[in-house]
Amino acid sequence: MPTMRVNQAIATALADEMRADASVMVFGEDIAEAEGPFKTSEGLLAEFGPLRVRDTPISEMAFTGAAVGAATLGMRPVIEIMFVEFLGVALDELVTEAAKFRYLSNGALSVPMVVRASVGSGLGFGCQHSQTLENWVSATPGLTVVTISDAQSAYGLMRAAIRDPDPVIVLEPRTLYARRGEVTTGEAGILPLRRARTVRPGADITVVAMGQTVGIALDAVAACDVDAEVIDLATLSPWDRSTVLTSVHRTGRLIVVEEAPLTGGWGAQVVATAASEAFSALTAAPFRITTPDVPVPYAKHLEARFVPTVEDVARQLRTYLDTGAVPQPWWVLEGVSA
Amino acid sequence: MPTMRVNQAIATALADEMRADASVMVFGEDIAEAEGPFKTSEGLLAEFGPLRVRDTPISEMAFTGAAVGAATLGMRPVIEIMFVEFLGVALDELVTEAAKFRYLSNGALSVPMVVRASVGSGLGFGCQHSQTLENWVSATPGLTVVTISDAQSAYGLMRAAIRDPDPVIVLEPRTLYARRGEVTTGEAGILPLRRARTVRPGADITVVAMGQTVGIALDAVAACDVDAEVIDLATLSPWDRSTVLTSVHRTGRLIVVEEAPLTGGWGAQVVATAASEAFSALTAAPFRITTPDVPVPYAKHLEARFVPTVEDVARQLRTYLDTGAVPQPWWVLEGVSA
Amino acid sequence: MSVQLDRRSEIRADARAAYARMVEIRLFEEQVNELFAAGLVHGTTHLCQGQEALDVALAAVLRDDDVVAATYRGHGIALALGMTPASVLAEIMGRSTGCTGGVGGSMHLADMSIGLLPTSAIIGAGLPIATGAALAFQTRGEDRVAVAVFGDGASNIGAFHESLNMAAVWRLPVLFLCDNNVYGEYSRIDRTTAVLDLSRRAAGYDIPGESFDGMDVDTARTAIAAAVDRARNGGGPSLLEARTYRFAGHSRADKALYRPEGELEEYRKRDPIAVRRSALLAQGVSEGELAAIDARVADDIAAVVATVSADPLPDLAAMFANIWTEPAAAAR
Amino acid sequence: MSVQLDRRSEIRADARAAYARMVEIRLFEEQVNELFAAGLVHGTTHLCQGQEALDVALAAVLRDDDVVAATYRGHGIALALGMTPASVLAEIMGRSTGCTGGVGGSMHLADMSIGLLPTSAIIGAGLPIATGAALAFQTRGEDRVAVAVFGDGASNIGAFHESLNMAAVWRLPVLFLCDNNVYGEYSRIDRTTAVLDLSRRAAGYDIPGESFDGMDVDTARTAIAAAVDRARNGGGPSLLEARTYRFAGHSRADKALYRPEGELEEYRKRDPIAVRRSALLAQGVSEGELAAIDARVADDIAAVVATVSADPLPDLAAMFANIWTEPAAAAR
Ligand SMILES: Cc1ncc(C[n+]2csc(CCOP(=O)(O)OP(=O)(O)O)c2C)c(N)n1
Ligand SMILES: Cc1ncc(C[n+]2csc(CCOP(=O)(O)OP(=O)(O)O)c2C)c(N)n1
Ligand SMILES: [Mg+2]
Ligand SMILES: [Mg+2]
Repeated sequence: MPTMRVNQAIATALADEMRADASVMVFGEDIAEAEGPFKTSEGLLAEFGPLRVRDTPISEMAFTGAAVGAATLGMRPVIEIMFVEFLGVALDELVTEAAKFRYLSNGALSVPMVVRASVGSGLGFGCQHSQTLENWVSATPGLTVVTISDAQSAYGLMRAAIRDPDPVIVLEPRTLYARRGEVTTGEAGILPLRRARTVRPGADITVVAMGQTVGIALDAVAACDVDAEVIDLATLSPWDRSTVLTSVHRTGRLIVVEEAPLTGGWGAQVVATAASEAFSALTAAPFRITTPDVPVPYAKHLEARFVPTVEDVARQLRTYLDTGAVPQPWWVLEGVSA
Repeated sequence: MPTMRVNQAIATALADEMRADASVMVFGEDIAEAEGPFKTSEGLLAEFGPLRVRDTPISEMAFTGAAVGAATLGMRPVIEIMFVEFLGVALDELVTEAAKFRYLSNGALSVPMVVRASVGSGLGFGCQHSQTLENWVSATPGLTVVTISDAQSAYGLMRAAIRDPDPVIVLEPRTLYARRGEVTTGEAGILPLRRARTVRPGADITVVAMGQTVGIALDAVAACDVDAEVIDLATLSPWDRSTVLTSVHRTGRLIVVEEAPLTGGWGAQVVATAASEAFSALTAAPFRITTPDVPVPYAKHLEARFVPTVEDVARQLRTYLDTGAVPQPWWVLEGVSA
Repeated sequence: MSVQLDRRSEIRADARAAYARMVEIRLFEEQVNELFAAGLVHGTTHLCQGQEALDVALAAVLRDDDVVAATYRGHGIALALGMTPASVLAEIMGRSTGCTGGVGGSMHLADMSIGLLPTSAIIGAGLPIATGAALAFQTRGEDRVAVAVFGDGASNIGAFHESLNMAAVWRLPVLFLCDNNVYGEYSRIDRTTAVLDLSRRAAGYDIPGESFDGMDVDTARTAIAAAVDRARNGGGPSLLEARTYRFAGHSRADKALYRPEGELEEYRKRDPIAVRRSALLAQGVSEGELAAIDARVADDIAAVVATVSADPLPDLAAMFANIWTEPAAAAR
Repeated sequence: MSVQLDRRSEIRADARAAYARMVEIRLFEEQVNELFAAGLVHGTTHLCQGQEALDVALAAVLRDDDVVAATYRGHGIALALGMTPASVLAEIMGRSTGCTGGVGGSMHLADMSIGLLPTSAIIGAGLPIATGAALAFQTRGEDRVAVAVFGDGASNIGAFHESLNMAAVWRLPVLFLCDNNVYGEYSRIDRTTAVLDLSRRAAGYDIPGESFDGMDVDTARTAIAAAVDRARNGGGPSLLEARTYRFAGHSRADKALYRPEGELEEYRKRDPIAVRRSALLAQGVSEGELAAIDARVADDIAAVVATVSADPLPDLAAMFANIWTEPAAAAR
């Protein structure tokens, strides 16, 4: 099994699908000649040429909409939104157009487009280039929202996303691009959309994470020496309720670890669903470990505290297992904020 | 106490604030000469003139951003996004600019702008003009998200929003515009932001609703003859955890009634927070009554089932109180969808 | 060939059929207006009386495999492209026989068999989508053309600018066809738009731009044909501005009281149907023949109303269908 | 008067001071580059060598109460407007003494005491914001002017189009100042933009447009002054295109290998600092005097690096501050 960086896994997935299917094309800002600001399209222009691999103007609305049109007319476009924030000028085409075209054509149309967007904090890009913003897209029937968490999921979910007949947005935590991992390529490496991945089986507690926080959760679990089941949600919408609920029914305890704000973050629906549908199985209060309700700060030592750290997740895990009580977030504990 | 329609309450609130404060101005598409597609700015152009009351081109990005600039330079602009979907071409200016300016100026800048946007289903406008989309804005530290539920809250929250030193978005359920209610005007009629309103006190169960569903919840409670406490969340972000949690601690039971999809809807964080922070007080599983995960359908009899109906909320309330079990959503019960 | 494409062929070849289609659109819109006024339909609708010539001209020029992205003001273009009045009306009336099965409504018509992409109710949304359709054609080496039809008001939104620039840079086979009906909702174009000759904006993208009388079907056809041919032959995008007028209000409830006195009457003198009628009479078509067409179309529309009113409503399952394709739906 | 506004006054009145400021910007950027290269700063930065003349010209023209919305490539404009090198560097280094207290970083500089709105890292975002500032001025009857500074690449985004049109329709006192440095990230303008004379786009809004040499501070000053005066006197918006060149890569890590051979060297011949130096020499300023300025500025920058490196880091509470104003914060 080759090891590769996450950005290579993405480029490899794109190349493999482009080889397999002539209708796959990619476009976005500086993704062709420069091979992507994060090198996620390395080699594509050279192999597939300028018709299928295109640099766009700085025009997110135009090229997101162009993906809708091209997909409707039989292509499988994969576009890159360099930082997910830039969807703020183009969201309409994805949420209000692409996701509705099947509905608005009595099932006659498919829009097999993929939007790839880098997300998240950790690289010092400041508050306009470090959000995750899955909330912008995740309440959209018809749109599948995926987040990758390692090289294998990058490869496997990307290929699945391209093959999916409906629009998919793949969120790529930027801090992962440089991370290496073993990757099974080819058909065997393709992972199913809309299925959570149990990345560590366990019996005592269910820990749900996504994106960057999957690795953090795994490390925290390792640090605590607890028999936790760690689930990578992988697809946020529509999410795999049954894998999570089955696990919670077994463990009776649930923590969600999020790179998303306490207010409005994605983990709430996981906790809420467990509370509704596994209420009697719960032996303690389920809870969320989130980012604080703040813009992502720039200064390195501040940004380092933004996403739940391994230490902090481990602390909360331990408190929870020891006392059964929901621990305080660090900013309350350390008295830096109400 | 005068009675007025919700759209009149809004226009009255705008006029009262414009009289009180010369820095308040309003702009948007067809809000001046035509007095607003929903007549929410009736009389403003006549009284305040074309400098302070302006029709814009169809340019949501430009005029939303213009509100950011004008607010930063000392005005209090109130802009109208005719249908909340149109934020899909302008979201950046609100979420990624306005909400960050205080942070990015070391506290030196305020952006006292208000975005008013009509939301929701019920008038046959189809799937691109009937969403609520609070998820687009509700995970944004620095931005206050408000939803009105009747004429008084329209008046009182609108005035408070205009006075607030930070950006506020006020979501206005479109079906309410024509609804009449008694309104206390003047200072006494102003309602606090970031506070839930207990619209019906009760002891047996807490029902949280927002916007259109407040009235539905009240009617369902009346139909069931149950001593429910009905809370209008009013501000979704940052929301009033303490009012809700205090109530849940007292009643031990919680239902959220939402005009928002099961997947990604706002009620999840209310249920999740109760599950985390009032776990031991809960005597039964808390749950959500939501819209199904579908685009808003056009045909009248279909759209009529989109938002939870009074009958359906009453059914679920009764089942829940009788059995303690979480009832099925109607689409499962009636076998029309998994 | 389908009924729809037959309907399309007719108007290409036969001037009488093109006239009949314009009359069909006019009477259809008047009928829809009545149904709304009578409270028989809920929601809203946007009528296109005054703009029939442009819709018919465009449909007559396009090849069967070309595509169009249009707007909520889309009954005319749908009928012109060949959709049956029954299919459009059924959609407006929320019947399962409507072109989207009744879940879309008046603003959302679609039928890819005639190249009509789902019409959008978001201003400007169709321009990037047509650009993308053209991108698909170019990438696959097909000589098909995509057209975005949009209003004067839409020429002020960002998507307009981005689409024209990107299409120009990539030399895509797309026509940007602006139907300048003088108003965007309740605002006259001069109150919202810095230039009145909208085709002047073409210069910002170094593409051909032309304004023409969109109320004369022949003029419109000539202008559109030139731009479509250019696109089809690798000449890249064009911006056309068709000068029309919106005889009706913006939408259902709008009485259009904001129009300057006499303006409507002035434009009515250029009523595209009257203009067309005169031209045909001048070409020797008899008054009787035209009257017969008018009467036949009127009968047809009346019959359609009767049929569609009896069409079935979609069942509840319809609102849950066609959101995800089956595998995804099953996985949920 | 504040230190910052004093710094602004200097460059208005005194050609040597303007030269010194250009040198300051140049050396500052080189210093920042080194700090990043040495791994002493995290995140990213966007340098402006080659564009100094434009920044200084703009600052020299503006009145103290005018405002500017600029971009992530903002060190030069901030320094030109009068922000101290210490304040900018401290922000870049994430110190509590930075202009936003260290929570913003290189892309986010702000100081309303010199009229600098928070610079935005979203392409195009500043144009509507400057338009809105101008709207505030017009509504209150103030004769202040707002300026949006943005790049050539930004001229392709929707916000550009919408802002110019709306500003034109309302005749707002705003200047749209495009700093065409030939590249948008790694793409040369001709690969992404349908017209190369960006000021041609002014015609689409019926406003004045002009392109000029942005590497000569006098030329730039004259062009900007005319547009600012026009705006101030009720003449409405203008679109100016300053022709500059980005000597550095797009951002921190970029080596700019995509540039055609010889291009950089060609532009280096027009290096704004060299141009300015020659002009001053020709005006009789001595070589020694200029060398003294260069040396003094270099010393100052070195001193600033030393000081700022010892400045305190923000404490954890800083990331929780300045999100909501106090009453709201308390209510939470
Ligand atoms: C992004 C967006 N903004 C605003 C609207 C509301 N709206 C619907 S139609 C319309 C007027 C459009 O005018 P024009 O483009 O001239 O088309 P016409 O209606 O005249 O055909 C407006 C503003 C919308 N649908 N989408
Ligand atoms: C909406 C948006 N799209 C893309 C980007 C990524 N991006 C950052 S800088 C840049 C190039 C901008 O070029 P130009 O406007 O010429 O400014 P310059 O960097 O040359 O000063 C791009 C594409 C962004 N920040 N915002
Ligand atoms: Mg119009
Ligand atoms: Mg540039």
